Amino acid sequence: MTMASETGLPICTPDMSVGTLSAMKAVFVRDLKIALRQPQDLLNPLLFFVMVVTLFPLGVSPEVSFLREAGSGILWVAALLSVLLSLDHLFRHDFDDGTLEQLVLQPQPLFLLVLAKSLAHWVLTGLPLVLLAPVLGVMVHLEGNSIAVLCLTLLIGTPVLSLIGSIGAALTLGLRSAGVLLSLLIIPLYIPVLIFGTGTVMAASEGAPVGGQLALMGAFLVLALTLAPFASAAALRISLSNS
Amino acid sequence: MAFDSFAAFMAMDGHGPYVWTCYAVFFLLMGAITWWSLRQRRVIIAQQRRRMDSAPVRDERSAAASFTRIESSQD
Amino acid sequence: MSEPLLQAVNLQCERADRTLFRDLSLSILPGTLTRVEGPNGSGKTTLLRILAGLNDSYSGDLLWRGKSRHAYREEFLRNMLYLGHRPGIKPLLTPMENLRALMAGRRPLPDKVLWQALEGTGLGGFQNVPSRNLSAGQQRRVALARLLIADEPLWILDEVFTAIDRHGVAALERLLQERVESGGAIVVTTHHDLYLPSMHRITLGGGDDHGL
Amino acid sequence: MWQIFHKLGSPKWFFGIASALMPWLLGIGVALFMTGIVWGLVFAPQDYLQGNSYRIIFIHVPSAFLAQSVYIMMAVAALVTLVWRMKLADVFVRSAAPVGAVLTFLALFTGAVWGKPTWGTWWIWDARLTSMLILLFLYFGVMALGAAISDEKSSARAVAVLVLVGVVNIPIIKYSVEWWNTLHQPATFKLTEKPSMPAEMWVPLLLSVLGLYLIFGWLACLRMQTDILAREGRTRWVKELVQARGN
Repeated sequence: MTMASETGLPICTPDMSVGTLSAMKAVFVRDLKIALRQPQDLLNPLLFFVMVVTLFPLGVSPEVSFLREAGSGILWVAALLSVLLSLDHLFRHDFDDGTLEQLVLQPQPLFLLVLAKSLAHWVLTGLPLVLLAPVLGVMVHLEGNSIAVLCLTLLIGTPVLSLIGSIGAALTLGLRSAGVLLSLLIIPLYIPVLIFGTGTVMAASEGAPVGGQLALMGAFLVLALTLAPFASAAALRISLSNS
Repeated sequence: MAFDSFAAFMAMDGHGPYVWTCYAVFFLLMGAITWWSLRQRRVIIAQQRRRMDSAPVRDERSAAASFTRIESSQD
Repeated sequence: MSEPLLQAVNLQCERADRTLFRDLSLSILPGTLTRVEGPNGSGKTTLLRILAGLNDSYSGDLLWRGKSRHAYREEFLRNMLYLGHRPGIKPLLTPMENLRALMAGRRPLPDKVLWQALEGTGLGGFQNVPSRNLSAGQQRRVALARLLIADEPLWILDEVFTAIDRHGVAALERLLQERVESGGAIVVTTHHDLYLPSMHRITLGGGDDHGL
Repeated sequence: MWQIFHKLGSPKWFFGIASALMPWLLGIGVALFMTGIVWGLVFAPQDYLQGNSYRIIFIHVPSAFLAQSVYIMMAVAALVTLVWRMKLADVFVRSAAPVGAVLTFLALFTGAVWGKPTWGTWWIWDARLTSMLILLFLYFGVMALGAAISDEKSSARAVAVLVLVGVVNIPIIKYSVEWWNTLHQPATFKLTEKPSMPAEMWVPLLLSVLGLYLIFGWLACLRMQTDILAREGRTRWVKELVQARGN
């Protein structure tokens, strides 16, 4: 009936395909490259971070005593909001131009590719916030020791924000008014990180040892690293099924 | 009986307003969600019945598009 | 008779209260081209996305070379190439970078080969121009360049001729024809009048609102 | 085994069982609950510390208890949705979420009103109240996501993922809120936690908790039936059922 060749083409077995690690690296590098081509998008969350912090002395009080007490909280809330703001693009552009379909169809475990994307997101948004935090810390009159601890908590905490946020970004992909919905879903999940982030700085400013709290935040990070990519990958599949 | 009189029961040693507000809001909200659930059910049943009464007849012509312009005079 | 690459058994898909298809069974054999036909809204794209593994909202079974596709997901994905409506091209990257990124997770090839592939789709001279400066047809050609270097035995191509000029269409038809002759399996949807000898057709109806 | 499981997932089968069960759930539930609160309001002795305001406990604790267990039940159902794609599990999640949100709100409201005579202020950032507030946010998130996705199956699975992510977070949130609370204020007088509660107090409390559980069961069955009627409108048994009900 048909002219089907009896043999067909050779089938590739998975061990002949690209290793997961190099596939992850490719995803990571591509995201970084794209972001660096549009530096304005990188700058926006940072500007937002600085502006939100500025609102507090203007809106509440510029007194040193108030700022010193509230400073770590202000910086943490501002960092949390600017990560939240940047989450919307995490998958949206890829979804719109079809790159996401190709990512899901790559012959590697999807959760690891999603992990690579989340890490790229952190490098592009969380890490610059950590680097900027000392300057703002000085502006809200935090003491040297507190600033160091603050940066440490942000360094451990912001990847958790990116990882948890990726779940929300994947769930709300392709929906109308995704931005607000995303914040609604994600903010409650951010609360523990915020509590421990600011609590640790406060404990440090009172001279208490903070090793325990930092270890606990490290545990949050490990938990988020192991669980969040699975949830995001599942959510991405669901969102793509729906499109 | 923890109270001597009905008035004492209502007053609850001055805590009456708090206690009774709580109970009132509780019954109000539980009542509201029950009422809403019952109403939703009635609405759905009515909807299904309407849909069955007017079972849609598929218009075969609708599939074949003619792309004929619709002339409409505006006067 | 050669073994089917992909088999669908009793596929059923509903979308928004409407059954798109039901009891749909098909086999994709090596060396065949299968064309999925039907009017707008009949579920052609949905069927292709289900076959490719992008859409999970179906009931029925999908077998990859006789085994559960779910269990052999990675092997299936390595041997299947899907091109959808959206070309998967990043506007900020050049065609070369795009192609390199798309191949990186499957089969990294030397830049020389990628360069030639892009030339082969008529993008010679545009290899290093940012893709956002290219036309819609040119962007699709970047995605189509993968067909020139793909080793996947199964291709699933959704509206592959969209935005391609007449000359390009003829060349692309020739490519599909040669691929089938050398043993590849292809599933396509197209509104373009594609005709190849030994083409299979799957016709999806206009849907069916009532039933069960 | 698999057969039974499949049967359990059949909406038609559930509809029948629920119809048979509902009068009992409602009857016994209301009886227990009313006994509990009348006992608590009228007969239970006054609390030596808080006076009569503690009588709010007979609705506060059942609401708070249920608010949390409803979320856990939803999480179990979400797991079933994701693993076995059982339609009925999603029907439960969707039907229970608004009820859970109302109960969480009630727990918050009664807690706040109770706080006024006890602490002298309507709201206090107490660990329990704060984690209840976050639970309310989680319920709102689930409902908002469910409403935002129009496709039934995608919606079911997306909501299930969110509920499961939430349930992993609940203990973390609870723990961190408690830690935060000790950081900001030394543990003071806590609502509902008594070293030893006399039997005249905890027996009616137990009755009202059980009663509210059964009432929730009734409400969940009712709402699930409605949801099934809406979803399965095209099947013959629903058509027959609708026809039989009317007229």
